[in-house]
Amino acid sequence: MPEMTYLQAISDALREEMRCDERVFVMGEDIGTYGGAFKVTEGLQAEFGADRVMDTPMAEAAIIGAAIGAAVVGMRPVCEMQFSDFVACCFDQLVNVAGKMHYRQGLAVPIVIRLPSGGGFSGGPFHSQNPEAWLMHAPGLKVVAPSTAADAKGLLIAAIRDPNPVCFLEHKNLYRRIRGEVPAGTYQTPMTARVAREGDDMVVITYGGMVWTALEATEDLEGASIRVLDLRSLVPLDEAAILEAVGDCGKVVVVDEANATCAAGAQVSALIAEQGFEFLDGPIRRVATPDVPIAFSPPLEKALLPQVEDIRETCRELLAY
Amino acid sequence: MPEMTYLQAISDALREEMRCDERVFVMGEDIGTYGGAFKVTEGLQAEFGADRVMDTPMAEAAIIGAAIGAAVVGMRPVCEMQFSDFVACCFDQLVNVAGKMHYRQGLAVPIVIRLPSGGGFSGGPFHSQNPEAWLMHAPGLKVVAPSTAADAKGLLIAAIRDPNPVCFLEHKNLYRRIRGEVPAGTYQTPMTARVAREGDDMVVITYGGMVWTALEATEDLEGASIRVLDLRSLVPLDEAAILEAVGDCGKVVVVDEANATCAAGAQVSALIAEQGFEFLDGPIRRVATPDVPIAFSPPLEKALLPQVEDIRETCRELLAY
Amino acid sequence: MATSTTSQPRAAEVERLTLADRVDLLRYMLRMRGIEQRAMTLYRQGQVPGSFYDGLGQEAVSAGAAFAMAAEDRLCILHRDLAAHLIRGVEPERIFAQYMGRCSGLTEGRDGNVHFGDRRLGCVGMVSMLPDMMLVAVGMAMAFRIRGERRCALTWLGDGSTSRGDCHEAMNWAGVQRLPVIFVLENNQFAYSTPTSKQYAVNPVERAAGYGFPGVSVDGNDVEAMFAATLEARERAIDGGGPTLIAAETMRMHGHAAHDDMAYVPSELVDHWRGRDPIELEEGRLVAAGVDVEGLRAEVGVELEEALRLAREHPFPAASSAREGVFCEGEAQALGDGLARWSGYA
Amino acid sequence: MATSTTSQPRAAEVERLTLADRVDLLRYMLRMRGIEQRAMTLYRQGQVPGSFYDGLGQEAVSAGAAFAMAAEDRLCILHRDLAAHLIRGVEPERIFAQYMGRCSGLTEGRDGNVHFGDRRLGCVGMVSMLPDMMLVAVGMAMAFRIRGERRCALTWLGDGSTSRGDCHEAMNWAGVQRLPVIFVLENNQFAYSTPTSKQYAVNPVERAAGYGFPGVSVDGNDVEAMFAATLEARERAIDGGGPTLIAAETMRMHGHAAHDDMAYVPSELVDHWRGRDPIELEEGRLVAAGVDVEGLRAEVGVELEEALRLAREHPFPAASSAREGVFCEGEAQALGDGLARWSGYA
Ligand SMILES: Cc1ncc(C[n+]2csc(CCOP(=O)(O)OP(=O)(O)O)c2C)c(N)n1
Ligand SMILES: Cc1ncc(C[n+]2csc(CCOP(=O)(O)OP(=O)(O)O)c2C)c(N)n1
Ligand SMILES: [Mg+2]
Ligand SMILES: [Mg+2]
Repeated sequence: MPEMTYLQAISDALREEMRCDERVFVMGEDIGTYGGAFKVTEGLQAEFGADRVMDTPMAEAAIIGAAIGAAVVGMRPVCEMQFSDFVACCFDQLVNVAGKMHYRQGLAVPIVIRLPSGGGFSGGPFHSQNPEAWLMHAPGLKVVAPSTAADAKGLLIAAIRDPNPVCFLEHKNLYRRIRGEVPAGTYQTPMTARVAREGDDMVVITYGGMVWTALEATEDLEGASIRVLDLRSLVPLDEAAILEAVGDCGKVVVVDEANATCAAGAQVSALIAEQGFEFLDGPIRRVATPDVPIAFSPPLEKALLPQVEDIRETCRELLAY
Repeated sequence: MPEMTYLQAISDALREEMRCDERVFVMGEDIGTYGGAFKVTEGLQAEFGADRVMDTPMAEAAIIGAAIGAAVVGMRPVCEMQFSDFVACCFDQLVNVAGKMHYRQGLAVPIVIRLPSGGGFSGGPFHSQNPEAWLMHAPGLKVVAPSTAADAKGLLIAAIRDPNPVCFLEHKNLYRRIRGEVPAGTYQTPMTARVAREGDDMVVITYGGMVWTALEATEDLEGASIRVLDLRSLVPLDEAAILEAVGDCGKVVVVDEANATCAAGAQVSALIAEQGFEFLDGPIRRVATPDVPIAFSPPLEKALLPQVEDIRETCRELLAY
Repeated sequence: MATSTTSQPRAAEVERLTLADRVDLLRYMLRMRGIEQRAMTLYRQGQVPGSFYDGLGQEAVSAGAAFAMAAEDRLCILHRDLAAHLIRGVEPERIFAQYMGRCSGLTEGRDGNVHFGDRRLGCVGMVSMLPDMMLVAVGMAMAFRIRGERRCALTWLGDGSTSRGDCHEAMNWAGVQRLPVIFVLENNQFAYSTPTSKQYAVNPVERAAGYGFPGVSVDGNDVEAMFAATLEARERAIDGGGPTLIAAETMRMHGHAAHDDMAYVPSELVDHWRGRDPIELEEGRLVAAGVDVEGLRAEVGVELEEALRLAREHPFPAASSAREGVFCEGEAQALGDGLARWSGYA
Repeated sequence: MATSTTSQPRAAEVERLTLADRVDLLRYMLRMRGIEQRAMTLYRQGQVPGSFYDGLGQEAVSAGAAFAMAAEDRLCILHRDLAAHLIRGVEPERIFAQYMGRCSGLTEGRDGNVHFGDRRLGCVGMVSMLPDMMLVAVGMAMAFRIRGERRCALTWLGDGSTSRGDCHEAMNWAGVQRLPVIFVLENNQFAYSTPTSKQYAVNPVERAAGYGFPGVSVDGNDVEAMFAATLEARERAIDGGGPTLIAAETMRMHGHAAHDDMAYVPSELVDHWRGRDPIELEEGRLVAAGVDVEGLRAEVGVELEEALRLAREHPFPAASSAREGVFCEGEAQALGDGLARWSGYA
């Protein structure tokens, strides 16, 4: 199997899908000639032309609205937000037009919104956000957040083939840092959780970029056997896998990079507190970014985003509980 | 003390504040000549003129952006969204410009956004939403949601005098249904929780319109002593009051009208699961609207929004736990 | 640079209407008014949940524009445009059922009043947020252009909606990509209670030039003029000539919704427009052409009473179905074709 | 209806510039370029976290416009407009510290690169989302109008930003309420890699008329022309004449940000504009007027080296402060006044 970066895996998924389904096209700001702010679409315009790899005006609401329109007449648009932070600029089109369409009138909206998200490189308050919770709280949107190169490709293909609007969170900090074996051709990764590491003393439940932070933090924790559950999909949320992990481990740490209040982690924790209560051998601990904009200067950003040491410390405390 | 409706209390707060602080002005769609879609601002333009009770173009982003600009040069704008659902149309201005301003540059943004919210009268998917969780997940925004007439007035005055952006959720279903004694003149209700009913067998934690539903549901539940905690403020969230109630009661039901996933109730539940775990005598049960757009037709809407019977049933189950 | 022009019903297009076409145009306007009048009564009787919006006095805008659309064209119909649904093929019975929240309504009770569109007839139902559908129409037109199809998309928008950012993003994008899309600006003088003077300093029809396509002012109460202007725009669109903004001047003769007594509207204004009723205007023409207009009115009345009688009997949706259908489980189905009523398409 | 006009540096306004003023204009452009050149080097040395944006070749746009603003006016300064910060009174040392994320930077390390503004000098720092600040400027101008103050607000926007809905909502609102606000459209030919041809079909300066106020095209590389056009717009604004859109034609001579080699820009275009450097243009005029331009350059160089030396020594913010200041705990402080450099204000 070819080895590639997380970023290459995303490009590969786009290329494969565009080759085998002419309805698929990508659109966004600077994605054509330039190949995208992160070069995810580099080379695609040369292969597929300017109509299928479309440089749009700088207008996020228009990108989503136009994608919805194209989708309902038979296309399969894949939109890129230059940074996931800009989803705030098309929030209305996404939650009100795309999200509610099928429930209201039985009309499917097969669109994918690629959202380069996350911090860790001094992107500052407007280029470091993790908007997944906003999207999870909007009925009718699916939300996925791969952590590995193979899942990035498989989940993007699954998202493109899904008849619903799917928000695809790709963590900028994984783009070039994470490599892995990626099957050639097309395959779909199911929108279910994945056990990133087995273990039964405690489970760390997370997704996206934090999967790697969690793995590193729990690698060698006084010999404790710590499971890491990579959710992969947030909507649908693999409740069975979460509860199974809680049942096996009894102690739970929920980690997300987003601001803590009403985050994905809050939902996971609330789910467990309601349906997994009897399995719990201790409080459900959370590690997340406090409710603060992501600061620019390295020492500040580091103090805000969950670090390996923060997770390790929380795990230690809970193990000792 | 004069008795008035929840709606009159809100109008009263606006009138009192505009009388005693000339920096305060209200702006929104159809709020001047017409007095607002719900008549909250009726009569204000006659008293204060068209500049201080301003009919704006139909442009939500502009309403929030203009309010921010006016605020930083010394005004105290109070904006009305015709329905809280339209906050999606100004989401970017609210979360990125208003919410992050003080943290980034020490510049305060004293604005209030009035958000007529909630369902129960066949408003359908676009006129029934409860957007508070989206706002709670945006650092820098305060979020309050009164349930009584007296608190509506006191919290609105507190919001107007607060140097930060405050989202004021006023539940449409309480406007004319709820009356109560309201102190004359100006007073501020603290952004803390309130015990709506004492009790120590179980606590129902909720806010806004659901406070009344919860009170009715738990009025006479096989003689159990059930506390109802009215959060009143979601940001800041009165964690001490929540944990105290859990400590006293041991059993918790969290109720909100919003869609369940990543809702305010999920945050409350996650907080308790982490910091109140040892007090718990059972799972933290939640009652909320499923992740479905709020349907229009009465039998569908009723099936989606939490009803007295849903809360009562959940409480019964938990009491029996 | 194209600038705005006022087009009177131009011989060229109007002459392509047969007498039968003109009778049809009147029929659809009569149906729209008849349905909305009955629905208003239903609302007062408490049979219509929520609120109720109608398009009294604006019937020509949707009838004339929709009549010029081909089966393969796609529409996003707004809340004052009921005639467009009828022309695409929606039966009055299902519209009554929709208003009453019955399971046989177009949204099966999920959405209310005019927030509907029959996907099998090439229509996307509007959302409440205005004018969001302009961007959806732009996207449909973009797909037509990419696939090289001779089709176009059309949507309506109100005068108040021109203030929203989405209106600009749609007009700009359509202009840059020269898309086959038609925007029908329905200037009914008010946005809820807000007069156009508080909405814009310059008539938005003037803005089309700034986006690189023509803006055309039309008498929105003249159904034949609306048809003519739309047909002209459609032919330009499918020939690759790009978008058109059609500004239809009309008047909202009722309040914003059923609850609104529109006390804020000067009575002279209402009187002025009452004298320009679009249905009476067309009836006058057809009477002169020897058409039995009274007979047509009676026919429509009977048809609608029967539709209403049947709709009243439809059940409400089952509470148990409330959670179904948030996501599409099967294959995504694209929009189907609507009916094309104009004889020129036969 | 006002339509767009091209204003050459009009005698009237330009003659109000003393020789000292003109030397100042050059000084601010030299400082801007000098700071950005040094910052670019710092970036390459890894001293500037994140990314780095500059305004090489566009110095005249912000220098000329900001120079015409009075102390009580309010500004939202964009990412190619460093000279405006200098004119308002921000010291180079704090700008270097800002770039390096030091605690003495204008945002104390909370925000990066050009996302800053000194509130004590009447400036609101930009957010990344473009052109959101246009609406903030509209709001400030609205407050001035309500309070009957003879002040105005000014902000810049890029050619790409004209595609966003917020641009429209701002221009429309400003037009309806005839607000004392100036929009300086900085047309530097590209939005990141996107040429204006993919952004709009018609030069946006043409759109001002559709909002009911003048659109003026100016040579954005002529600092005196920028000053003249802005002063004229400001005087109209404070006299109640409403908004102005000033379209400054210029060229972004670097990539979008430091990482961008702008391979997508035709080299002829770069060559053409290199021959029209705004600093060389003004230097030519001043040399002719007998000014010791070399001396000025040297002076600025010394000043900036010293500023940079000092900034390098500033500490990073303490990690312990990261969570502070999300909310304002005390009294809300309104914006303060900036410096007004033009001798006409002395
Ligand atoms: C974005 C948005 N804001 C507010 C509303 C509430 N609202 C519903 S209709 C309406 C007036 C619309 O006026 P106009 O666009 O002229 O259409 P008309 O109803 O006059 O046909 C308003 C303000 C809305 N639907 N969408
Ligand atoms: C709403 C929004 N979308 C996307 C971006 C990402 N982005 C940053 S600058 C830029 C180009 C802006 O072009 P223009 O408005 O012409 O300003 P310039 O940088 O050329 O001065 C883009 C797309 C953004 N900042 N804001
Ligand atoms: Mg209107
Ligand atoms: Mg540009």
